[in-house]
Order: sequence, then C-alpha cells, then structure tokens
Amino acid sequence: MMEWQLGPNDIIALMPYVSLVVGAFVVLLYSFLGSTEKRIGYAVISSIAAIVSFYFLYLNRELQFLAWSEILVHDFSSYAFSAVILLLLIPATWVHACSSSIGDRPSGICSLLLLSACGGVLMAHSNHLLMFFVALELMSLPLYVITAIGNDPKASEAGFKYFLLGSISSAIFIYGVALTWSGFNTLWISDIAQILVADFGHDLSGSQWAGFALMFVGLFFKLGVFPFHLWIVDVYQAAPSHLVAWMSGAVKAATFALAIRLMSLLPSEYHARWIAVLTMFAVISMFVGSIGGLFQQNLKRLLGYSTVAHGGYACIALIAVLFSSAFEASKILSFYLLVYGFSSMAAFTVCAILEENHIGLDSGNLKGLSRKSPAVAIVFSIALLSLAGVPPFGGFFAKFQLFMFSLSKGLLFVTLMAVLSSVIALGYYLSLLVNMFFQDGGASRLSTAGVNRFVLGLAWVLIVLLGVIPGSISYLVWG
Amino acid sequence: MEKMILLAVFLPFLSSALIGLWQLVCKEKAQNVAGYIACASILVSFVCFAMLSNEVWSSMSTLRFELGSWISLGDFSVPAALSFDKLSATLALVVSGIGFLIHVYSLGYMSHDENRAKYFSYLNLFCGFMLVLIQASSLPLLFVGWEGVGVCSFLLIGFWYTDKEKAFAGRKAFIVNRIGDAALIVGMALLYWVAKTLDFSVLQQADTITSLTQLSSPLLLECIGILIFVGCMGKSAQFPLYVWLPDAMAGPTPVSALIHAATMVTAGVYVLARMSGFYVEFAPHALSLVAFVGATTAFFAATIAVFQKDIKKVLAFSTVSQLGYMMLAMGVGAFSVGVFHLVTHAYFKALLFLGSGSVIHALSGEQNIHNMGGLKTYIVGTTVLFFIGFGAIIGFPLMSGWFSKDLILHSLLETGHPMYFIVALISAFLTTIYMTRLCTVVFLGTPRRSPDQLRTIHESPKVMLVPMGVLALLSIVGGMPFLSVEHSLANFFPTLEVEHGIHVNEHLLGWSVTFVVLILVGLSIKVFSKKRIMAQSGLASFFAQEYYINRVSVGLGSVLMRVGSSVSQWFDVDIVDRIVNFVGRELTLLSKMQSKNRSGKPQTYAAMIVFGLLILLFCVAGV
Amino acid sequence: MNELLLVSIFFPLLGSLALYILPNQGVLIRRVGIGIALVVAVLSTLLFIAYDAAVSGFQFVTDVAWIQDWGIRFSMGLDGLSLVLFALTAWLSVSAMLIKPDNAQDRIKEYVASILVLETTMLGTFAAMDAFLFYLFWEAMLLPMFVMIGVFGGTRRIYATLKFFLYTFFGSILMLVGLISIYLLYHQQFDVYSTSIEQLYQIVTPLKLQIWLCLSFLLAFAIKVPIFPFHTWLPDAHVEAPTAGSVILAGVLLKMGTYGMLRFVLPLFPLAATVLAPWMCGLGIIGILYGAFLAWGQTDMKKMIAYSSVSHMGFIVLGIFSLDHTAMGGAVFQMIAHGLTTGALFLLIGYIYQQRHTRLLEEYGGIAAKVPYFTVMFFIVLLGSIGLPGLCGFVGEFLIFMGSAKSESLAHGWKYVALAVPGVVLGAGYMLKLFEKVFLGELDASKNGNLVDLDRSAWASLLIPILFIFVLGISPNMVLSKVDHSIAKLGEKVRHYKIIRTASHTELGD
Amino acid sequence: MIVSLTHMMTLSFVLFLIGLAGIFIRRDVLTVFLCVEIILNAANLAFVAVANAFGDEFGHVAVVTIIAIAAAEAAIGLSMVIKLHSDKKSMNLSSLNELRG
Amino acid sequence: MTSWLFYGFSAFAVAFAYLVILLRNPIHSGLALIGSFFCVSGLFVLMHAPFLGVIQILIYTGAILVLFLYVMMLLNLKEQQKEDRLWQTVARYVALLLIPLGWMFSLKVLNFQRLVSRSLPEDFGSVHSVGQQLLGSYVLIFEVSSVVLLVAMIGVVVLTQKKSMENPR
Repeated sequence: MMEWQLGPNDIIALMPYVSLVVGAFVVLLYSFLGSTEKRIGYAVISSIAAIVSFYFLYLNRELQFLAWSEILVHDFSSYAFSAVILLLLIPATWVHACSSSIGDRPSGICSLLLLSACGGVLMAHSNHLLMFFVALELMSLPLYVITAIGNDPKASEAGFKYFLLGSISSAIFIYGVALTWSGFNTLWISDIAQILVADFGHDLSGSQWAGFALMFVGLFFKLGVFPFHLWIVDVYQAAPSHLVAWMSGAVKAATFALAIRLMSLLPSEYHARWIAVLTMFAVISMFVGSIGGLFQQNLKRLLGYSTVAHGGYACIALIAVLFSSAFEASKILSFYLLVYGFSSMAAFTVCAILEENHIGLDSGNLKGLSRKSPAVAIVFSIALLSLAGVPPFGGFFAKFQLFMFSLSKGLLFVTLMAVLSSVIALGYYLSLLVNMFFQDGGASRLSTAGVNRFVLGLAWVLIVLLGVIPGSISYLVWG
Repeated sequence: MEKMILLAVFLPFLSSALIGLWQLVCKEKAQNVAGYIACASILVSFVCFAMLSNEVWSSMSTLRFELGSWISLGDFSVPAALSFDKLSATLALVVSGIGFLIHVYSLGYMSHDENRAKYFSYLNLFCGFMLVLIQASSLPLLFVGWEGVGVCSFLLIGFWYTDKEKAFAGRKAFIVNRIGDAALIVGMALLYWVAKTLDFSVLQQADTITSLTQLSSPLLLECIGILIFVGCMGKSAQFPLYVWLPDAMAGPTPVSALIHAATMVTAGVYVLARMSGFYVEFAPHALSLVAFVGATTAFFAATIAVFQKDIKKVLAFSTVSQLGYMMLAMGVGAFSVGVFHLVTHAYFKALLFLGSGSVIHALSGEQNIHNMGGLKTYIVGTTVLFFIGFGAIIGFPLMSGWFSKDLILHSLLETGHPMYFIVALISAFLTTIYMTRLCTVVFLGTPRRSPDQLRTIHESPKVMLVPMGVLALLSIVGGMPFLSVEHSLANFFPTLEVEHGIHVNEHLLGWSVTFVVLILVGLSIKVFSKKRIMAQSGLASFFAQEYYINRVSVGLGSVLMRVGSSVSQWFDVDIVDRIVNFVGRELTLLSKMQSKNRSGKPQTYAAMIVFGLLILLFCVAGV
Repeated sequence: MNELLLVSIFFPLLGSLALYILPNQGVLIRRVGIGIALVVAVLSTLLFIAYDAAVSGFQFVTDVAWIQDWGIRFSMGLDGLSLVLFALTAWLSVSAMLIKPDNAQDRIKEYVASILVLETTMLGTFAAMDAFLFYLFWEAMLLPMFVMIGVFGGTRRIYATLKFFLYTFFGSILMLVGLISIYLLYHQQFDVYSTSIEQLYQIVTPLKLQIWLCLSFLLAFAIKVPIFPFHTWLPDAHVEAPTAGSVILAGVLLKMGTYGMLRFVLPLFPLAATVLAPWMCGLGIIGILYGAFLAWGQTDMKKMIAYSSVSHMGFIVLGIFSLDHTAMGGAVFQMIAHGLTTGALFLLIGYIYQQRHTRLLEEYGGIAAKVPYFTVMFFIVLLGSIGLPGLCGFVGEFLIFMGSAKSESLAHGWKYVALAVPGVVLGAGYMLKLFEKVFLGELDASKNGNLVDLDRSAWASLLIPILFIFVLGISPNMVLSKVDHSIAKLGEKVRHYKIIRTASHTELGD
Repeated sequence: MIVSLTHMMTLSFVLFLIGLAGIFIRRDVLTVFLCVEIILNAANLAFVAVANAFGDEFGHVAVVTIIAIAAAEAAIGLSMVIKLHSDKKSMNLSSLNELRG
Repeated sequence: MTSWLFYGFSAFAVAFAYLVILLRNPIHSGLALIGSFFCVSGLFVLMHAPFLGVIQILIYTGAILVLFLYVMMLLNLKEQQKEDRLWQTVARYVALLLIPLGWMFSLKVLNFQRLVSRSLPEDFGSVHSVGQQLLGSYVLIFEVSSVVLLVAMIGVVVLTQKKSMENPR
C-alpha cells in the first residue's frame, strides 16, 4: 500500500465528492453575500452540485476500478446505490433550500444535506471499513442536526434520540471494525474476501465473527431493521418531513451498499447462520412494520412503520445475495430503493405540505383531501399504492423483481411472509386513501409551495414510469 | 312442405310478440284486436298442421325441418330441427285445435278484463312453446318448449297477480315443475353420456341401440329412464309432484282448460311416448315405476276429487286422476292407448273446464259448488254441454271417454297387470261418483243462491258456447273408430314383451264396466241430491285435504328452504365472514397493543439494540 | 386490426385523462364517456367479426419488447376465450356508462373516469398474452373499482371497498408468488426468461410442485370468482357499490377468476388440475347450493343477486373443472350469459333503487301494474338468469351439465351433476320469490305510487343486455364457434396428461 | 511485546462492556454520552493493541480518525444537549419519551 | 517493570471507567473518564504509540472531555436525583461483574494465540511514520474526517444559532 501514487483514476473517483463538498462550500460562501432572498440560489447551487456529482458517476458508470489505494471501489454496486442517493438528492436540495417548514437557516441545511449525500455516496463506494465508518458519520451527523433543527421540543427530542442511538450504534460498529481488523489484519473488504476464500474450511476466529456481528449492528441500525427499528418511527415523526423524504431512501441505499458488499463475500459455509438471523430480522421487521401501522394515527409515524416494513423487504435481497452475485442483488435492490425512495419522498412531501398548511398530521385530518387539493391527493395515493406494491406503479415492479430474485434463490418462506405482510400493510395505506377520497372534510383549499409541487410532480412521473416502463428507466440509469 | 312446420310453429310466437309489444306500447287500443289476431294465428297454424298431418298420416314417414345448428361445440351439437310424425301430428292438432277453440272462448270469457291483450299474448306464447315441445327433434329442443310452457303457465296462473295467493300459486307451479325439470336435465346429461346423442331419431337407430346395450350398465339406463320420468311427473302432475296443479286453478278458467287439462300437463305423457323406444328397450323397470306411479295417482286423485267443494278443484283432481290413467297406460306399454286417452281427455276435460268457466262466468266468479245448485234452468246451454262432457268422462257408451278408458282397462289385463286393473277400475268408479256429485250439486236440485243472486245469472255469450259445442261434438265422436288415433298409432310404438297376459273379450269388459258405471251414476245422483258432503271433519276432511300431502310437502319445502337459508346465513355471517373480519380485527388489536407498549424511552431502544446484538452474536457465531 | 386492439384497450384510459380538460358539466362529461365506451364497443365488435374462428391461437397480436432483462414483453392479442369476454366487457361498459349515476352529481368526472379506467384494465386483462402484463392489469383493476365503491357507494362503502380490495389483493399477491415460480421454472428449463403465457405453457412441472403452484393461482382466482368459502367480500361489495359498479363487478370482474382458471390453471398445471378437479367441482357445487340458499333468505335485492352470483359462478367452476370440452365451453358461455343477465339485473335494481332508495323486498310489492315495461324487462332478464331455454342462461348451464356428466376426469361426473342440479330449482325459487315479492301482489300506492317506468337512459343501458340475452339464447353458436378451438387448445394439455397419468399411475408421482 | 494481545483485547472488551452497561444504567444525558466515549476509547485501545501486535501503523491512523470523529460527534452532541436543555428543561433520558405510540 | 505498568494502567483505566457509571454526579463521571483516558494514553505510549498517547491527552481529554465538563457546568447539572429506581442502583454495582465476565468471555473468544508477533521498526508510531501513513495511503480517510469536522462546525452553528442571520425576524 505504501507504493500508492495518485493516478487519474483517483481523480475520477474523487470528482463526485469534490463537487458535492464544493457545492456545500459555495452555498456557505454565498450565504455570506448580502442579499435578501437567496433560497433559490441555494437550491440552484446545491442541485447543480448534485447533478454534477451524478454526472461524474454516470460518466464512469461502466468503469470498474479501485482508487485511493483501494480505499474507494468503483463498480456497479457502488454506482447503483449512489445513483439512488443522488437522484433522490436532486429534488431534495430544492425543497431543503426553498421550503420554509424546515427552518430558517437554509444555507446551513443545504450544505449539510450535500455533505450528508457526499457521505452516503462515499459509503456506497468505500472498500475500506474505516472509510466506511467515516463516511457513515459524515452521512449521519448532518441528519442528526437537521432532525433536531425544528423549534418544537419534539424535534430536539427526536434529534437527540437519533443522535444518541446513532452514536451508540456507530460506536458498536467501530468496535466491530477494530475486532475485524484484529481478526483479519486488514480492513480492505476485497482483502477480507480473499482471506475468507483462502481460509475456506477454517472456522472463523472469535474476533472475526464477533467483528462482523458488531458491524452489522451498525448497519441494521441504519437500515432500521428489527430489533434496531425503534428509532425510526420516533425520528420520522419529529424530523422535518423534507429531510425524511430524502433520508428514508438515501440512508438505506448507502447502507445496503456495504451490507451487500459484506454479505456477498461470505463463504457458503456460514450461510445457514446468516440466513437464519436475517430471515428472522427481515420477517419480524415486515410484520412489525405492517402491523404497527394499522392502529397508527399519526401520518409520519405510520410512514415510519411502513419504512420498517420496507427495510424488512429489502433485507430479502440481502439474504438472496448470499446465493448470487452482488451485481444482480445491487441492481434489484437499488431499483427497489429508488422506487421506494421516490414513493416515500412523495408521501413525506405531502406531509410537509400539510404541515405548511398547519394541518395536524393526524390521519383523520386527511379527510376530504381530494377536495382540498385533488392533485396532492392523487400523488399521495399513488405514492402510497406504490409503497404497497400495487401495479401499475413502480413499487409493484420493484417488489416483483425482489420476490423474483428471492424465489430464484429458493427463499420461499421469507417471500411468502413478505407477501402476507404486504397485504396487511396495504390495510393502512388504503385507510389513508379512504380518508382522502371517501370521507368529507373541510373544504378549505390547500396551498402548495412551488417546490413541493415540483417534487410531487417529479415523484409522480417517476413512480408511474418506473411502474410502466421499468426496463427502460433501469437501463437509462443503471445501464 | 317442411317450411310449413316452421310457419305453423312460429306463427303463435310472432303473434304473441306482436300483441305483447303492442299492448305495452298502447295499452287501450290493443285490447280489442289482440284476441282476434291471436285466434287467427292459431287457426292458421291449425290449418297448417291439418295439411301436414294429411302428409304424414298414411305413411310412417317423418317430416324434418332443419333450421341449422342451435348449439354446437366440439363434438356436442344440438341441431335446431323440427320433426313431424304421426305422434307429433296428433298432439299438434290437439294443441292447435283445442287451442284455437279456447282462444275463441277466451274472447268471451276475458271480454271484461282490462289486460286481455296480455292474456292473449301469453296464451299464444304458450301454444308456440307447446308446439315446439311437440315437434322438437331432440331432447334439448323439447326442453325449450318444456320450460317455455312452464313459464307461460307461471304467467297465466299468476295472471291476476294482484292477488298474492294467485301469484304464489304460479310460483309454486313453476318450482314444482322445476324439480322435475332438474331430474330431466340429469337424465339428459346421463343419456348424452351413454348414448352420445340426444336426438330422438338417432336414439332409435339400430347402431345406437346396440352400442348402448353393449357399453352401458342396465342400471344406469334404468336410472336415465327414471330421471326422465321424474321430469314427466312434474309436468304431468303425478303423485307426489301433483301439488301444483290444484293451485294452478287460480288462473283464468280457459287457461285451466288449455294448459292444465288438455295440453301442457300431458307433455309428460308425450315425452314417455316419444321415448317409448328407449323405455321398452332399456328401461322396462322404469316403465313399471311409471305404471305404479300412474296407478297411484289415478286412485288417490280420484278419492280426493270426491270431497272437493271448488268446482275447478274437482276438475283439477279429476285431471290428475286421468293423467294417472294415461301414465298407467304408458307404464304397461300400451303407448297408443295412452295417447288415445290423452286426446279424448283433451276433448272432454277442456269441455268440462270451459263449462265450469261458463258456470263461474254466469255466477260472476262463484266457484264453491255448495253455493250453486239447480242451475240447469238458468243456463241451459252450458248445462247440456257440461253433461256431454260428463258423459264422456264417466264413459257413457260410445262417447270418446268410453272408448279410451275401456282400452286402458283392457290393455291392463292384456299386459298382465290385474292389480293395476282393479285400481284403475275403482278409480273409474270414483270418477263416476265425483263427476256425478259435481253435476248433481251444481246443476240439479234446488238453487241455493238467494233470489237476488239468481236474477243476475246469465247464460254465456255465443262466442263461449260455440267452442264448447265443438268440443262437445268431439267428446261425443272423438272416440269413434274413424276418429280414433289408437289404431293408426298402434304400429308407431314398440311393443313391450308381455309375460302373463290375461285375455278378456274387449266388448264384454267394456259393456260390463259401463253397466256398473251407469248404476253408480244413478245411485250417486240419489245420494248427492239429498246429502251434501261438506268435508269438514273426519275421513272426509282427510280426503278433502288431499291426505295432507299438499300441506306437508309445501310446509316441508318451505321449512327446508327456511332452515337451509338460515343455517347458511348463520354460517356465512357468523363463521365465514367472522373469520375474515377476525383477521383484520386481531391485527388492529395487535397494532394497538404494540403501540401502547412503546415506552418511547431511548434506553429501551438501546436495550433493543443490545438485544439485537446478542441475537446476532448468538446466531452468527453460534456461541 | 392489431392496432385496433390496442386502440380499443387504451382509448378509454386516454379518454379518462382527456376528461380533465373538459369543463365540469355533468351532461357533457357523461356524453363523452358514453361516446368513448361506445367507440370501444364498436371496435370490439369489429374485432369479434374479424376474428377467424377456424384458426386457433392468438390473433390481432401486438408483441413488443418491454422489460428486456426479464424477458417481459408487451404482448397483447385475443384468442376465442378472451375475444368473447373482451366484447362482453366492452358492451357492458357501455351499459354501465349509460346508467345515471345516483350520488355522483358533483363528482361526475371521477365517476366517468373510473369507469373508463376500469374498462381499460379489464380489457387489458383479457387481452394480455404476457403473464406479467396480465398481472399488471389484474391488480390495477382493483383501483378504479376501489374508487367506484368507495366514493360512489352506499353507507357501508368503506368497509366494503376495503374488504374487497384487501381480500382480492391477498389472493392475487399469492398468485404473484406462483407466477414468479413458474417464470423461474421456465428459466430453469429453457434457460431464457419469458413471461409469455404461451411459452410458459411449455414447462413441465413435477406433480407436487404443480399442486402447490396451482393452489396459489387457484386461491387468487377463487377469491375473484368467488368460490365458497372466499365469497364474503362479494355481497358487501355488491350492496355498497353504485349500480354501474355492481354491473361491472358482476358482469366482468367475477369472470376474471374463471378466465384465469382457464387461461392459467388448466394449461399450466394440467396434472394438478386433474388431481384437484373433484375438489374444485365440490367447492363449485357447495357454492351453487350455498349461494342459492343464501340468496333465498335475503331481504335486500342486491344481496340476493349477489349471492345468486355465487351460485351461478359455482356452475362455471363446475364446468371448468370437469375438464371436459363441452363443459368448459359451457362454462365460457355461462360466463357471458351470467355477465349479461346479472349485469342487467343490477341495472334494473339500481334503477328502482334510484327512485325509492331502498332495496328491501318488503318495501315493494305489486309494482308490476305501475311499471309494466320495467316488469317485462325484469322478467325477461330473470328468465335468462334462471336458465330458461331460448335465453342465454340455459345454454351455458346445459352444456356444463352435459359435459360434466360425460367428463372423463371426474369419476362419476353425473353424480356431480346430480348434486349441482338442485341449484337450478333453488335458482328458480329465489328469483321467482324476488319477482313475486316485488312485482306481484297488491300495489301499496303510498310507497310505490310514484314509481316511474323506464326512462330513455335506462332503456339505452338495458338494450344491449336484453338484446344479447335473446340473441345468445337463440343463436349461441355465435359465441361457441369463436371459443371452440381455444377451449380445445386449453384443454388439450389436460387431456394429454390425463392419458399419461392413467397409463402410468405412479410414474409422474413426483 | 510485553503483554499479549489477548490481554489488551480483553481490557478493551471490558471497557466496551462497561460503556455499554453505562448506557443503560445512567439516566442523565451527558453521562450516557460519556459512556459512548468509553466505547470509542475501547475501540481505540483495540486498534493500538493490534497495531502494536501486527506492527501495522494503520491502527494509529484509525485512532486519529476515530478521535476526529469523536470530536465531531461531541460537538454536535453537546450542542444538541444544549438545545435539548433549553427546550426540555430536563436532562433525564427517561423524560425523552414524548415521541411514542 | 513495563508489564507492571501495563497492568497498573489497565486496572486504573477499568476502575475509572467503572467510576464513570457508578458516580452520581455527571461532573464526577466526567472527571473519572478523564482519569480513564489518561491511563489509556499511558497504555498507548507503552504500546509504541507515543503520538497517539499525546493526541489522546491533548485532543481527547484536553479538548473533547473538557468541552463535556464545560457543558455540564454551563447547564448546571445537579446530582442525579434520588428518583432512581432500585434496580438501577443495584445495577450499578452489579455492573462490576461485567469485568470478570468480559474477561472470561474475551479470553475464550478473542484469543490471538495464532498470531506471531513481529519486531517493530524503529520509528513505529512516531509522528513521522504515522504522518506518512495518514497522508499516504489513508489520505482520503484523513480528508474525509476533516469534512466530518466541517459538518460538525456547520451543524453546531445551525443548531445553536438563536436567530438566523439570513432571515432576521
């Protein structure tokens, strides 16, 4: 490793992050210029940063190389997941900059968002566990801050809860990294894979498996999988809706990138144990998520439960990856997360709209939404149906692919459970639809800010297109 | 020539549709013209049939008119073909002929009804379906007419639908018929299964017969026979499916005459005649069941008829009894005799019904015979005609019923069924008794109506009397050898093998029975002109209540339905649906529980994280 | 012609989008809706005429690559089976569109749009030649129906619509698992991915697996049909749905289940079908009798008809699982017939409900005198429904009975027939009871004195069903000739396997 | 190498456990936070011990990085604590239970 | 001698860490943690990581923990109230059991008997060689850590700023 020299690949690999970090800096610098209304400016700058970053990734999507002394890996899996993060980031920057509901410090928030995304993309690309840890923190810290930003005591509470639990889990993670290092004498994931293959037949030493187990605590925490799911609902409730709109998809994408990387290098002799535990976590998450939402009155908490359930579904891919290539799993999972991300972005943007109109987020307050604002109601319901996996929306195809993937690997039980729980979850999605369309409420019209309209429109188009021509879009993005 | 069949069959349909639509569109105008259109159409079709009959009568030939294929799917096919042979011709003439007469009669009878156009439309529709039934070349097509006449019967029984009881009677008739129909369908299905055809002519072909005998179990074939016969039992009001017929008298009297006496109810007999080849060849035991049911029906219905007080009910039970006679004849293999009796019965029973209609008409709707009496002086024409019918039914010498009934009795002995002979004989005597009672109570004796009421009694118009006259004529001469269908049909039907035939001189038997009958008439007149049987208690009431068969079966049926539906309702709502809802409710409860149990404390969440860590360690490492 | 098929499928969808541009005038919107439906119906008739019955297999095929990674193609076409259902759907949609919406005055756009979207999804389901596409339409169909019941339904509409949606979704998502398994099996055996239905037919599956997969499909279809004991959503949905919704629900949606059985279950799982046939026939018979008994006991007219659907659909199931050519053809015919008659019955009941706002039997009586046209139409439809020969209901039932009795797959097919046949009697029983209670008897002038006879739009909407009730009864070959070959083809594999199975009873045993 | 790596790892593990235990036992926000630092420190110790044993200076790099991250976390965490204090007036973790259900 | 130092530092590190969770007053806990960190830093030095030892004291203890103490005093945190439940008090003492427990567990599980220790180079752990690594192979991690610190900076500003300077209201 000592002989590493800076090369062109390193620069190429660095560009996405540079553009994001530079974007963050420019936003900050711009905020020091004296002018009254600069929100649009922030939005433009940060979205340009996001687009440029995505552009760099997109340009090199077909390349496969290691950079920065193999700390960064550039392959399909990393590209696929960072594409999800960045695609979700582009609309997110606009709402974060322009929406008043998220606080009165848009410059800071925008730069934090960009840095967080930068962390996410790094996570997806890291080939080194310490890098991953740093990237994880880079992604998480801004999220803690933005979560706590509201003036509501609940926001502080949520922020602190998120922060505390997050730091505990990342401390456990880094301890796991330490153990892993002690076990493998390396933290390069590709090296670990080689060692595992070479040691084929040996039992893993204590520090090796313990390290893995501890690391997965950190990962599962970020994914919000049972039993690490409890924070999700609380945080989603009190965090700014726009933030949740972005993070529900992006954090998962970044984390799954590593999870898939790790899982795919496990030799087959350890499969049985991982399958057992992952199946357990996945299935319980699905049911916790789908049953938990049934009685839930608060809209954002309900969507939080839905996120837990979706974490469970996504975990199926994590099990299936044990039997297949990371390529296949990444493709399917990143598609899933993109659809999920946009669906939940639409849903949370609707929450934001409600908040901006000072309508409580009680699901009963949705009554008559179709009268107050038909477009919002329709986009919301499409988003919900997509989350539920009802065709012809994107969520269906995502689930279809996922189930196909898992069934092709013979994971019947977990697929059946997923299917059953998605029926249960459909119950609460539909009850929201019922409130919106079938019940009468006040007739006051809903005012919708331009950015929100933009995000909803974008999400609507994407959800439908991802459902109707998934092949083309998947080809467009992932090649 | 074949096209004429089509014309003759479809003319009633056409006129029915025409009248029906017309009366819907302009109600008032249609009323007066409708009857004439209806009569004309039936008359034309009668004429057609007469010409066609001329064609087929002398020969054994069959006219067949192919309209193409009705249902065809893969190797299953039902051609829409009408066939016309001697048997069809006989029935078609009866239907269209008597049909025409009754149409004419209805012109008078229904003249005051505001919906008479509708009535004629239904009546025409009935004739159409009846003709389809008779001329169908295959069982499914026969079934078209079969069900069609059932619907018309439903409509006509419930013609005065504002009366709930009448409406119910219609429904009852239809449903009881449906029970038979269901059996008929199963019979057809089985027959198709074993024979691969439902066409009458194909069924009679030699190779079908041989393949059937070789391939199928005799039991199955008997089953088919029985099932088809159950269908006939429904339509022909055989014991115990007769229960609808007395109630069917709720309809207008001409309807009772046409549908529930002369034509529709004999459809069952017709089917047995049509399928006679099959029965003789494959289902002799089914035939003996036919005979048994026929005999039972003939006897029981006759006993019931004795105690009825409604003029139409008496005739209705008499019809049931006579239908039993026909079935009995069919059952012992005397098909031509059965058909002969069918024809003569059509004459005199139609006449009797029309007569009773005339009486009812004269008395403005009175049907209870105990409120009549001594009518002979008030409505002379009707009385005379009614008595001609009376003569025919009891078997007054040389009248139509005399010939046919004697033939039946004789053939019972000829085919070796002395028990059935005795039952039939007793039934014949009972017939004499109840008919004599009817005539005595209604026409003879002293009037039991108040003078005011007597003053309003009026003779029916000519338009009603003339058709009755024609029927009376037929009742008198219809059995004469030159008009008898028995001889010409005799070689049409296959013959059943007879084991222990009892040979008696036909004339001796005939005349001796007649002698007894005439004595009975005299006795009965004497008895009934003095004593009125009110049938309110004891054995009489038992008979009058039809042995409670009607009540029990209707009660049983409705209890069955009610229990069935409430059990299934209970099962549906309280079990099936509850399970479905239970899932939803339980899940919500679970959700509520987990929501309540969340403390929201960060340390609990942290504890869960550690819990997860332990699980991971435990599972992954297998500590 | 191929384009015509696509046009007729997607025209309503595009039309529903176009509705949003139009001004919010009830009459205009409705006319546009009727126009669109009519155009589609005419197109479907053209397709019906152009379809060459002598050629088996799909016609008017459009086949475009769609999701290439998974071998999913956008392929649509019609064979005889789908053709007739396609035409039925198109025409019944016209009928449904012609109904005056009762409580949708201020939401007429949504109302018309949801019927149009529903039409597209239904047509798409029948025309899909690709399993994935089929599933897409199949599920998407729930949405407009959900809206129909939920927005425009009766008082318990929310309960009903949720139950309907969740119940059917439950079934169909299990079918998705089955579908994916089939798809993967195909990949395993042929090494390419394909969701083309015709290609999926080629897979060979061991019996045990076949039975499980078959059950996963059957559950979805059984719920849709619905077969006892999965029927409880039906009465609720029917009672609460607006008239147009009921018409389409009964007329078309229920047929999806039986269509699916013919399209998927029999050809994909021939062995399992033969094994499960007695059970399915048994369930069908239970449905026939159970539904009839339930119908007899109802006091709500719509509920009565809803349960009668359970009963009638039982015949269809019996017909299909007799695995006999005649019976299957009869089942297809019965699908059409039931669609027409039950659709028309709901139309009529909806019409009277609009005036009296009650569907309870005891509220009516003797209205025949007041509304003669209505009565005549009702009676004709009723006769069609109870299977009067000469009207459409008879042919299907009759063929089913004939076929089941001679079925080679059922041991003692005639016993099934004998058990099912009381349904015919009971059917007449409850229908005539309905007729008697509502139309016959004394007219209560205070309650029903103001009833108005059929108006123009009601006539228009009734015209098509009534016409076809007659036409199909008299000339059933119109439909049968179109479906003959397709049915033969679907049943072919079953027969083939049955022969193998009877030849070597145990060899295919796993 | 004076003390075996196993012993140092044990030490670090014990620290880790103490930190973990502290998270549950203590109720005030800041002490819990301190316990997180103990865990991080345990990780540091492990890194240094392994670096020492392997002769790989990566462990030192990792410790530097972790300390940097810990600093960042601490900064954000403490500012959050201050915000929490101004919003909630309580530093008890058990009072952070408004979000529930 | 050095091994005694090792065990001494280790014992004190554990003892101080235990005090962190035992003491009621958060400030005392903080002080105990400082003690623990000092011991750990001593261990660092003993394990050929003098640079880290210095950093541990300068940054970790000197900056971070002092910041903690500063915040504690700023918020004027009182001793934890007596509202503690009994189990928590008990748990504090029972937590002591973790030490032998962890000991046993790690001896069983985390054993590194297989490892062969190699001789360390002369400048192992010196500022120079660590710097070589930090700015060599691992420069990206190092740089990203700086971005994390940037995040912390922005985050703190965003969180604690009472009034936005952009939208003074």
